[in-house]
Amino acid sequence: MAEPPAAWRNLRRFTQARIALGRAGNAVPTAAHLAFQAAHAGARDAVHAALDVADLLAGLRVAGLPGVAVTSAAADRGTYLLRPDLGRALRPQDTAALAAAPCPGGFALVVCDGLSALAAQRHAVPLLARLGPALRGDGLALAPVVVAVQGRVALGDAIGAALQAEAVLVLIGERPGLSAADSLGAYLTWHPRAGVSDAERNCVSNIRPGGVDPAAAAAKLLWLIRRMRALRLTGVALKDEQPQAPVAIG
Amino acid sequence: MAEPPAAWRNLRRFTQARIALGRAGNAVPTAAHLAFQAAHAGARDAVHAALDVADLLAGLRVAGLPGVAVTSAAADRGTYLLRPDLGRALRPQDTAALAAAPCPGGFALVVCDGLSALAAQRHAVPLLARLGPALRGDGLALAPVVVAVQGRVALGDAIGAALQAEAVLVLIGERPGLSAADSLGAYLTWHPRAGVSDAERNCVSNIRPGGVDPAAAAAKLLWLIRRMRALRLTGVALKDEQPQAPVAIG
Amino acid sequence: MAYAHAIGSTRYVFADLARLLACASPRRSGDALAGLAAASATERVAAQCAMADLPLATLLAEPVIPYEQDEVTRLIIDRHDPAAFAPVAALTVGAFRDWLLAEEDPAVLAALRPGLTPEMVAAVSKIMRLQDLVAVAAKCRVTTRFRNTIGLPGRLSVRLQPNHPTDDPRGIAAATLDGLLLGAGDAVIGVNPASDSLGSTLTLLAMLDEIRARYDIPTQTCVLAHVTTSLRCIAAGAPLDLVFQSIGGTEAVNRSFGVSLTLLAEARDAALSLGRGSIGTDVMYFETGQGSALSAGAHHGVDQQTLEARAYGVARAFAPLLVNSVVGFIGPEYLYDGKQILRAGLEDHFCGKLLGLPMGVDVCYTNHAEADQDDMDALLTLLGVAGVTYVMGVPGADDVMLSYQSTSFHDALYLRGVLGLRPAPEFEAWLARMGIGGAAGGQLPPGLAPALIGLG
Amino acid sequence: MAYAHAIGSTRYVFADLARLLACASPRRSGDALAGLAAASATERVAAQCAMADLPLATLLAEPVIPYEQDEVTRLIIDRHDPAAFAPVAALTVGAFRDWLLAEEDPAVLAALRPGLTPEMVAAVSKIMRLQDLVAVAAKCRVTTRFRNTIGLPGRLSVRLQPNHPTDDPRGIAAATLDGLLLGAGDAVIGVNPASDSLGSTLTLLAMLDEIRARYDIPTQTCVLAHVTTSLRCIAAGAPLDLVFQSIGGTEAVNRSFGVSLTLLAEARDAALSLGRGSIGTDVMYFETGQGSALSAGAHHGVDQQTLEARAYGVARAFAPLLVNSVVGFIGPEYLYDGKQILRAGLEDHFCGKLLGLPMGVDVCYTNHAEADQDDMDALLTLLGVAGVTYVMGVPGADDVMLSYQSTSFHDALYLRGVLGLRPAPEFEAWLARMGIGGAAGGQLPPGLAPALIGLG
Ligand code: B12
Ligand code: B12
Repeated sequence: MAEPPAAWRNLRRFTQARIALGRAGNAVPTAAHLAFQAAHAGARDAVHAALDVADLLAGLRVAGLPGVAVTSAAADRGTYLLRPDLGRALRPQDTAALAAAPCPGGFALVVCDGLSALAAQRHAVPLLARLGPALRGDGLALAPVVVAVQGRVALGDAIGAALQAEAVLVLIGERPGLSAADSLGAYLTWHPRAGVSDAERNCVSNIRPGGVDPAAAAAKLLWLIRRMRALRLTGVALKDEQPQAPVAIG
Repeated sequence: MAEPPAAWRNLRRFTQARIALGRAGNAVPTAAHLAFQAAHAGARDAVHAALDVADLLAGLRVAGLPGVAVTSAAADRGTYLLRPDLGRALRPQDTAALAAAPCPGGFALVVCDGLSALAAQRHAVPLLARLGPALRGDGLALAPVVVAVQGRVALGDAIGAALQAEAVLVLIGERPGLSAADSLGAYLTWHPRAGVSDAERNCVSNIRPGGVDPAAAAAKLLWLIRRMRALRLTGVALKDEQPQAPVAIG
Repeated sequence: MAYAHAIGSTRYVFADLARLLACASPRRSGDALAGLAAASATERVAAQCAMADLPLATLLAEPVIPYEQDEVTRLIIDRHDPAAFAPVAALTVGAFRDWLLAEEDPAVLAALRPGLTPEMVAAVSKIMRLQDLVAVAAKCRVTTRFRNTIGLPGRLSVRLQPNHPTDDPRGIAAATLDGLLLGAGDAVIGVNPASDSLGSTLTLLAMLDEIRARYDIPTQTCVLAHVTTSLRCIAAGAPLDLVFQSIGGTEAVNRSFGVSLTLLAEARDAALSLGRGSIGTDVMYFETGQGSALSAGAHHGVDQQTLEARAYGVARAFAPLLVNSVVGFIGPEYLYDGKQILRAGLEDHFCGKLLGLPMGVDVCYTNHAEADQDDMDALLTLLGVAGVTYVMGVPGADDVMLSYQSTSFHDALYLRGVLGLRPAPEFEAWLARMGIGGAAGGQLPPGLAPALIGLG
Repeated sequence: MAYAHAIGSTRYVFADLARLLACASPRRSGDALAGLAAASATERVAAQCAMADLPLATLLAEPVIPYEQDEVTRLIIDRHDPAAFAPVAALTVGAFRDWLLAEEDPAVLAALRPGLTPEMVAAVSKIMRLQDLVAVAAKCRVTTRFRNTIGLPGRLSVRLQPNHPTDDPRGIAAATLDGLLLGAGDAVIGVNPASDSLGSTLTLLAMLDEIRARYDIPTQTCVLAHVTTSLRCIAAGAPLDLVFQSIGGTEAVNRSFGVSLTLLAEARDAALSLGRGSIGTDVMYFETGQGSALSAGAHHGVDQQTLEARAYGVARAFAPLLVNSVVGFIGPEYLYDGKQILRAGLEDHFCGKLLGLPMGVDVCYTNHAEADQDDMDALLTLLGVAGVTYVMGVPGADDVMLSYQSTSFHDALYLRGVLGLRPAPEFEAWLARMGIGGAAGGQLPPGLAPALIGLG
């Protein structure tokens, strides 16, 4: 059977996953196989797309969030992919520039291309346009948003430390997948400094249309940030207990 | 059994091939496996060794054979390995230089690094020191030996044509192997010109100690060259019928 | 102590055991990133030769990370069983390779396990060719049980991985049904939650248990949340079969994952207290992968493959139902391309099996690595020949939440097909009972009606 | 005619069928050298999509090299059997892939052969993953006979390749005995002569026949000289079992090898006239390999894999006992690294098998290519799963005359071991009779005493 029965195909409406593909012997039929190949070629290109920093800064400005741009110590994409250590480090001139205008005890926001410039380009502004005002409403001092290229999650530690911020939120492009090349991750770190481990951060992932939409992500992050400030920590000891609408199944 | 019985091991005296290795299960025992790996690393290095052209020219001079140097159109080793078309072509300046001092109806000799500069370096002079005088004795006009780097077999066609030679002999380094990295091949081509096919050449291969020694190779080539001149062709129609000492076995 | 070996006229010296192990490792980007890799092919062979001459016992006597500094080292050394080690105690690493290749009795290999340390199996793997890794692993039998029997000879199990970008229960249920209809799910039905939310984890646990119960599937379910979240769920009375956790090969990398040996033991006790396994009590599920320690700055100058074997040293202390290396998942900075992923996958499987673990492999790659489906087909087939315990089953090979490519349900069918492998026996009987795999017709088997799990 | 396919907003156009075939080919250095390769991964996928939509019959109707210009094209078209083609005549290339994967009866696949052209099998291979190439090839059964039966299900034969740099008969005899003691030689005992000398070829033919007779081995021998040399040897009354020849997929590349269809037919008749086969009359042995036509400037703008399939079109006209692709032998300018060699080896095996040939593969690499033993282990294992008819057996994997690395006698034992494959039945019985493969002890089997073949 190349095509599965209708009751099987109908399952497709519940998920974007590649289900109900049918079979050619044990294999996936030709059309599905080639669609996969095309998606792979596209996802590989997405890894190499560059962030339009000026455009992003303009968008932030419109949302009432001033920003500054930095580059990690990884000079180009090839280096970035093989040298996470460099993607976690600021260039000396950027450290100096940030340290020159600190925001002691404030809250640092970072937008970073990571592995998908597309994700940062598309979803960072809508998210921050919601989250920024809410945080200000909570009385937090927001440092200018740092837009970073060729960065890893831990670049936020260096940025937060240079800014003397109390905490840092890094919005970073997640690895492009076949079905979504623009997924954004958000990493929250209390007391950013050199040597923070991933156990000391919290993460909200899959921020994109079809995933967690920017509004929901902003709400989730606001909940987490409030709890962080109450507990004065992030990481495994801070559990996401935001109440959720129960979903019935069965 | 790691070690095979003595009667088996004794077979080793008949060949340098990796026989009587013993067994570890179905696999080759560790020592033999690692010896193989070391040989592989060595052979890979040999591919990239460079020909000492000056030294080779000096050796030829001592043997009474003047020489000139040329380079194929392949600029470096990386290009050479991927672009056989360039390895078969002369640079324009080299074509011009050769054409400026032709040897019409004469016999062209080419020494070429091919895939093993070591082979050309070691065995070309001993071979030509024997073959050259013999050919002169047969009344052939020898063009200056062309020492070529980054060359393929068919580079001889371009050289022979530029020199207007009746025939060309190319001595060229064969691909380095694990057990010998200095094996020389000799390719004989009547009426060299663009577009000669390999069916129109003859070959003597495995010239090296442990293979065909340079003296035997020179004798074989002399026989082939004489027959070539009688038939006015090379290739599949010219069979090596040089009488050989019968080898008894069984 | 320093080690040396000459090749030709060059003498290569390796400052200590860690350096020797690293230089003997086949080439990979992570060791280069760490500054630990051999500088040339010849130096690598020299290290392998020196390694071959090394007494196996030295790897026990000289820990690559000091006993005082690292609880993983202490675990390895404290649990080492000299009696079990006796048959090979006098061998060098090279002779151990020959011994492993020659030994034909799986029981002899199994008896050796408590006598082997992770460093020993890592060392011998470094002087093995792919075919050696396959041939020896194929002789190792490891069987585990919870609600079915995993790892019997001639069997291949599949983890059904029905992830969804918002953890939507219906989306996950739909993907689960798809997998079941394609014969997957006997290793575990295991969801990676997109969110770390406690509420959502509880929802998923309940939903998966309901699917299992409604369809009466002899298998186990798992939500791959952090172990501390699983502990909270157990405390909340959730129907939790297996405790999942990512682990690594040093105390420090585990700390960066927010775990410790004590925490893992606590979690295992909590899961055991639920008594949910019908035919067995193997309640832990671990994932590992080369490179994680380096990424966390927790590698102590030890190469990533040796550390990976040490992660198996951690795993085996907790009698896991399932362990797998996520080999191509972590990224090209550790395993650059298809070739490096292939080699590492077979090393990981070999090391895990030799230490006695129920090893699966996540045959996979990310879109920033130099790899493609052909590379996966090669690794998958080789692992099948090597007797891999289970592989992943992801709809169409595309994980829409984790954004990487793993093996599909179809891939597992391919492997079962070409090698004549069968699912776990209890699951196989269930598939037959449900009418899955027979003549398909235009209908779904009634026992698997979508409406039964709320997908009306 | 032009072909096109859009991906996203870009429409990719392919000027003609040859261009489409080339762009649909997985990446390899030879097609890049020829200027025929797709410029990007996306263009390649577009070509594969256009290829999938192409009616299979178009590949018959539009020859990639004109009928008038090329005798190989004429051979292919003149011998095409429309009745055999009928079951798939209405399919597109994409549907043909699905059909091949779904069909379970080897007899149906076999009946199709006269209806398939090399271009059709090349086209479908280009849209297949490695696992498809393995799964379909594994369903193809091709059996041939001379003095034993080659290609039965569950069997793996080995060409014993005992080359020597000076063609020294004792060296060759020693390597032959080594191979026999390790279970190799059922495909053929075949020597590549270092020299083209007629005298030496006659000596080797006599010597090999004598070994075979003295040890009473149910196999065939061969000296892989040029076909014109073999014809001279037959005329001289030499004991010649098989005629060998390298062949390619165009008239022009064959001319550059000094051969033609007429010459091959003449050689086959000459070999048949000797009547030396005891149980069969398959007297030809062919070798092929991607890239040879391009190297000879004889490729007509057609990609190397399609031309390779056309070489099989040549081979099958002469009922060969053995055919093999020397896949990694020709060099990195055609297949750059282990990945390209692996893919090409499985393509070649698949295409040959589908066309009905007794396909072996020389699993090999040269030292100027980016490949190593691990790559060979991967290809070898995959080919074993795909049901390869035979592989090479070279002492210690190192050919001391041809200077490249192929599979060793041990490698073949590995493959037989892990996959439970056995030698050709007549040879298997002989091995048992001789006491090879049993408990080794400290002695050689008396029936294989070296003195019997002059190695006292
Ligand atoms: C690669 C990866 C891993 C790798 C890390 C590789 C490495 N370099 O060390 C491994 C396999 C080790 C891993 C482990 C875990 N991971 Co993880 N991981 C990912 C993944 C697929 C990609 C990360 C990435 O590319 N980031 C972007 C790049 C550009 O930046 P980077 O600096 O290289 O990335 C760093 C962080 O991503 C960090 N990291 C990785 N996982 C996690 C998880 C958490 C909670 C945090 C805070 C950080 C973190 O590791 C990287 C190196 O420092 C993401 C999902 C995704 N598509 O993004 C999941 C993801 C982030 N991981 C997740 C989880 C749950 C875990 C675990 C907690 C699982 C467990 N039960 O043990 C562990 C432990 C994490 C920890 N505390 O370190 C979840 C987080 C869910 C959530 N909302 O909190 C995600 C979203 C996937 C999922 N849904 O299952 N992970
Ligand atoms: C690669 C190779 C091939 C490849 C050619 C690849 C290509 N690029 O097209 C293939 C597999 C097609 C091949 C075919 C044959 N080969 Co061949 N081949 C070799 C090998 C291993 C390496 C060549 C090399 O690296 N040369 C050096 C590089 C730097 O230069 P190149 O310009 O790239 O090389 C060219 C020539 O070598 C030429 N070539 C290849 N084989 C032959 C054979 C003859 C007789 C001639 C004149 C030229 C020739 O092909 C290359 C491209 O043009 C050699 C052995 C060796 N170790 O050298 C045997 C070798 C040269 N071949 C040999 C033979 C016998 C043949 C065949 C005649 C076998 C047959 N019965 O059909 C055929 C037909 C050759 C022909 N007329 O074209 C013999 C020659 C024996 C002799 N003394 O005459 C050798 C020595 C190996 C052997 N002992 O069996 N071969």
